Amino acid sequence: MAEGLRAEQVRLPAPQGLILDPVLVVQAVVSGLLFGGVYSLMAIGLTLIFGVMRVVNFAHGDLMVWAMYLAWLGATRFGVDPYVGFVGAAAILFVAGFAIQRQLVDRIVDAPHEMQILLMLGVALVLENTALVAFGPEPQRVRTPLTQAALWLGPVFVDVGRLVTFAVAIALTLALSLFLYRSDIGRQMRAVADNGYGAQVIGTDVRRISALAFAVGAACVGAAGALVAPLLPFQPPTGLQLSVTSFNIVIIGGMGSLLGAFMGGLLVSVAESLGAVFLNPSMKELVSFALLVVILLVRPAGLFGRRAI
Amino acid sequence: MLDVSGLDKHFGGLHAVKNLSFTVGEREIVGLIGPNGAGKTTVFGLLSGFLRPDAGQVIFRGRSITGLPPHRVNALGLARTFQIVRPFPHLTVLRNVTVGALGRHAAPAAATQRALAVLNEVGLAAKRDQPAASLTLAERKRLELARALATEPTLLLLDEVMAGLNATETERIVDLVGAINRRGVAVLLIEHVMRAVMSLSQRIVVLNYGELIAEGRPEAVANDPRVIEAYLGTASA
Amino acid sequence: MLLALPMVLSSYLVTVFVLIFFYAYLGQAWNIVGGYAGQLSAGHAAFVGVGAYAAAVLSLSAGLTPWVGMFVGGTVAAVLGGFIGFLGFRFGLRGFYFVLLTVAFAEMCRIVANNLEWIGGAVGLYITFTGNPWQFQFQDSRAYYYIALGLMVAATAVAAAIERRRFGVYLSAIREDEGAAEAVGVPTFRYKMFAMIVSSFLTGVGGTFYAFYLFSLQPNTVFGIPLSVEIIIRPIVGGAGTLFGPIVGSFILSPLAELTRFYFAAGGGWAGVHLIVYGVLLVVVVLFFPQGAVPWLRRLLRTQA
Amino acid sequence: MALLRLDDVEVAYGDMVAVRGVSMTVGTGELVAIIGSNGAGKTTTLRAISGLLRPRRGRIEFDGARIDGLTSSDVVGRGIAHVPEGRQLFPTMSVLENLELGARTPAARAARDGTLKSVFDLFPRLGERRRQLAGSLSGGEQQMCAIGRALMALPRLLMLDEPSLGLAPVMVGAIFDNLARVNRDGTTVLLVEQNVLRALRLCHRAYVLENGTIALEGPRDRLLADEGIKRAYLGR
Repeated sequence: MAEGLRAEQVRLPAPQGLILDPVLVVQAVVSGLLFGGVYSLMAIGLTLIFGVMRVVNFAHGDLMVWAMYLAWLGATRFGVDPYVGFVGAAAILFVAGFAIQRQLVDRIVDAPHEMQILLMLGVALVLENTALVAFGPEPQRVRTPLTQAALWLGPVFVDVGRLVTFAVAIALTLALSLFLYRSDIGRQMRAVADNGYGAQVIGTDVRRISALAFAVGAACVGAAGALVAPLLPFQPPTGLQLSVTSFNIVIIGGMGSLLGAFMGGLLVSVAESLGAVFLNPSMKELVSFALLVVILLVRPAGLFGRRAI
Repeated sequence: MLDVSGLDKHFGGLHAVKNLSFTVGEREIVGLIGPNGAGKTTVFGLLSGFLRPDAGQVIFRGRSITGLPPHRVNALGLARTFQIVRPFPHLTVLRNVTVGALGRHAAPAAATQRALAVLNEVGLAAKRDQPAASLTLAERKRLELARALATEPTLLLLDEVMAGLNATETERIVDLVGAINRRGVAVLLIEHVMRAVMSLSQRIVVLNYGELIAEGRPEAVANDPRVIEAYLGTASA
Repeated sequence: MLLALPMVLSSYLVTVFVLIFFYAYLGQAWNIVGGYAGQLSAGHAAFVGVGAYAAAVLSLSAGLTPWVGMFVGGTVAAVLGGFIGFLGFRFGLRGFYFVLLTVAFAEMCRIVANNLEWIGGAVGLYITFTGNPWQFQFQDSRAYYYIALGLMVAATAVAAAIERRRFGVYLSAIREDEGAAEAVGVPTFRYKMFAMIVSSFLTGVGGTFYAFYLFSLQPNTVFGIPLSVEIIIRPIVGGAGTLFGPIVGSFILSPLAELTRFYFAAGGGWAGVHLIVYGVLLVVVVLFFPQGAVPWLRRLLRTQA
Repeated sequence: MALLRLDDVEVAYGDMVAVRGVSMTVGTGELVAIIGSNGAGKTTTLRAISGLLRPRRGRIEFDGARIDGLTSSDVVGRGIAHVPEGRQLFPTMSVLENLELGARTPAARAARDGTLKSVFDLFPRLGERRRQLAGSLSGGEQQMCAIGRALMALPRLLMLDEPSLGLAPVMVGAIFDNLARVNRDGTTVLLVEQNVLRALRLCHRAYVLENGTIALEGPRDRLLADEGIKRAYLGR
């Protein structure tokens, strides 16, 4: 089901055995790093939602796939390039996230963890399969002129689509950091994540801030989805894969840590890219799962500790 | 029967328990008191295996139980209750207590018999088929006590079993603890209801900032200037 | 009554019942660790998968009869379950972290199976139909009906036996409050391990039925997260940690899934409808019947009486 | 006129009644202390006033208007700031951010920079450490930060829950001196304290809570002379 992920991650001839060709390594790292911007953005959305509400958004990847379909609709029906359309996708997902938090998550914030997981799993099933009913099972892909172009930096190949996606993802991540660190609402989100009771004591409207945090988290994954739509063929089940990948990233980086999500996104993407080159393209996810299991056992707080956001 | 020596515990920068030594004798009731944040509940955690001490030893009936997991400590005859009661909410009262009894009686029928006997003792037999979540706070406190008793301990650690109860409910618990003790069970209790501690305990250990500041008979402890200072605070300095 | 039923049912309805029984069986197996002990494993497909592959590979390459192979498969699954349980419980992973550990192992199994050419790789394994009962193959589809029924009854008997013994009481205490259980002498690590091993063994045994009922195995389906979801959703809707929860859940969900598949899939492009129904049901159950259908029905009956 | 008035307030956590029929008043400009042993209901009383808990019975009035049943953000908006037990700072945020977050109401936000100056004036240590993460402060500095954060809301009533808990005596002295100053400058203070003698020396009046009810009340000097206080604490 993640056929596309595998085929498109690295456009390279299959290596002959395990020879550590330096160009190949650099190529894989560059390729993975550029793709990793989207992973980071997606994981930041998840970690923001978790940080503020302590709820794991099992529907995260499915929201992302919906954003991909929105980008696809925008491109095919209205001729909007996804590098512009991501704004619309993010806006729509913002509203969807706000609604999901208000209508569903808000009712179970105090329920046991298991119940929250099951609720969000239910939401994920609904999202994935309405996409299946609406768009069918065939892999889709958004065409944009940028993905046809390529640059050569010496022997290293740089896909322009990837470069633009990376640049926009990084710009959005910076904008989000500015929002969280400089704006009043953003600071309130960090405050709720840091100490919800403390935030309530000083008069923060925790419910409103939570709904906004879910909305912003969904907008992040929405933008990430639209931005990756030209690079990654997608179909409804891709959502599940993306959810699992986001979980890997935030656990590896550290649940609730923004920096962890950012670094974790790049790290996992590079690891997958290297795995695809040196193991086998279809084994690349094995690397991130192995990384995950090691982190879970050795350092469950993740690489970037247990900071609130 | 319980011999604590040189117990030490840090939580990050907080030195919660400092070089603490004290004993509890056979059939004795010892009160463990001290102001908020003195480290009393941490001491219970260390004794019952929920926390691992940084230094020091806990000898229970001649053998070291330092660092054993809680279920092993319990199997050796040391049972604790929790300050915030932790019944199994969806299980019936009888099942709650049966869980405790199964450690000594592997056959469910025998364990159930034993649990019923304990429920009679604490006066909860009539509620045996209700889920624990439906009990009042006073009843939940008695259930917590019953569940610990069902493990047939020789030393019972009680963490604020009277907190939040009214005068009559407190009196009933005091009587119950006295009766349990007369059956031969030693008791170490953390309590803030001073009248109750003073009347029940044969000896009192006072902690402040994780350190033992006084130990002795209730009257002596209550008149100890250091204890009064710990509780009332100093007006100077 | 269930024994006589196949005599009067159409072969399509027999199939529906086979699915009801088989998913009730898998749900019951999951129920032991996920329901009674409250350890939310979301990767039980891994056990179906290794059980199925073990029995199928042994049958295809060594000619071992699946009647023996199913126990080999169960054992392999139990070893895997014990390993996952050991890691999770020893390192104190709870809630989401345990969920993710189990998912990670299932996914790793899926990826590895996709890449092992000697067990068919991504193409999977195909079992040629011979109709030989010794090879777990039957001309009459009603045989599968009785085997699935037998599996469900057997797993339920195991669950009932556990429930009546100290094992079951301890598991429910662990589910309710692990720390409090430790405090009254429950060796929680050991009992969680037992639960995981029994559960993964039973699930692994079910793998044989899966392989030889469908005649084929693909890594992406047999190890996939969707199969894990199918396994956990029935006991949760029916009532996790209750004896009849998985069965009631399966009687509700399996026909529903079949009906939606039957009516919508025929039109093409409607393959996901039954999963939408699952999703809505999960949301409804969590919000309104967090204990599941069985406790709710029990309360309803009590107030009626 | 009383700024704050509690009338027969009862508060319960589930079926556990923590405060049973408490009535008290705090006059404008007063510094009132609530003392009592652990579990007497002091913290619960403060939490009910600040809207974190809803009383089961009775009424709470602030400045003549009923406030029980309002949310905590509404209560803060009316001019009551709460320094909770355990400080409850935002540990991974800077001291400055912690303080600025305290200015929640529009009026407080408009006056933010001025208030910030006066908080740094009151606690120069906070000014020195404004870029530091709140979680890295010492206990005493954290308490200052929590008080400063509450002052940023420009409260008419400042409520503090056990500000001396876990602090060295010197630090407690400094904090209490600052409280006296805040009060002299015109903020009404309601103080919950376990350090009984110190609280009594500081306050104008005090209430002694015992088992959820008021056992004693009166002006400072009368309570300082009362033997009943010792009895309430040591049970004899």
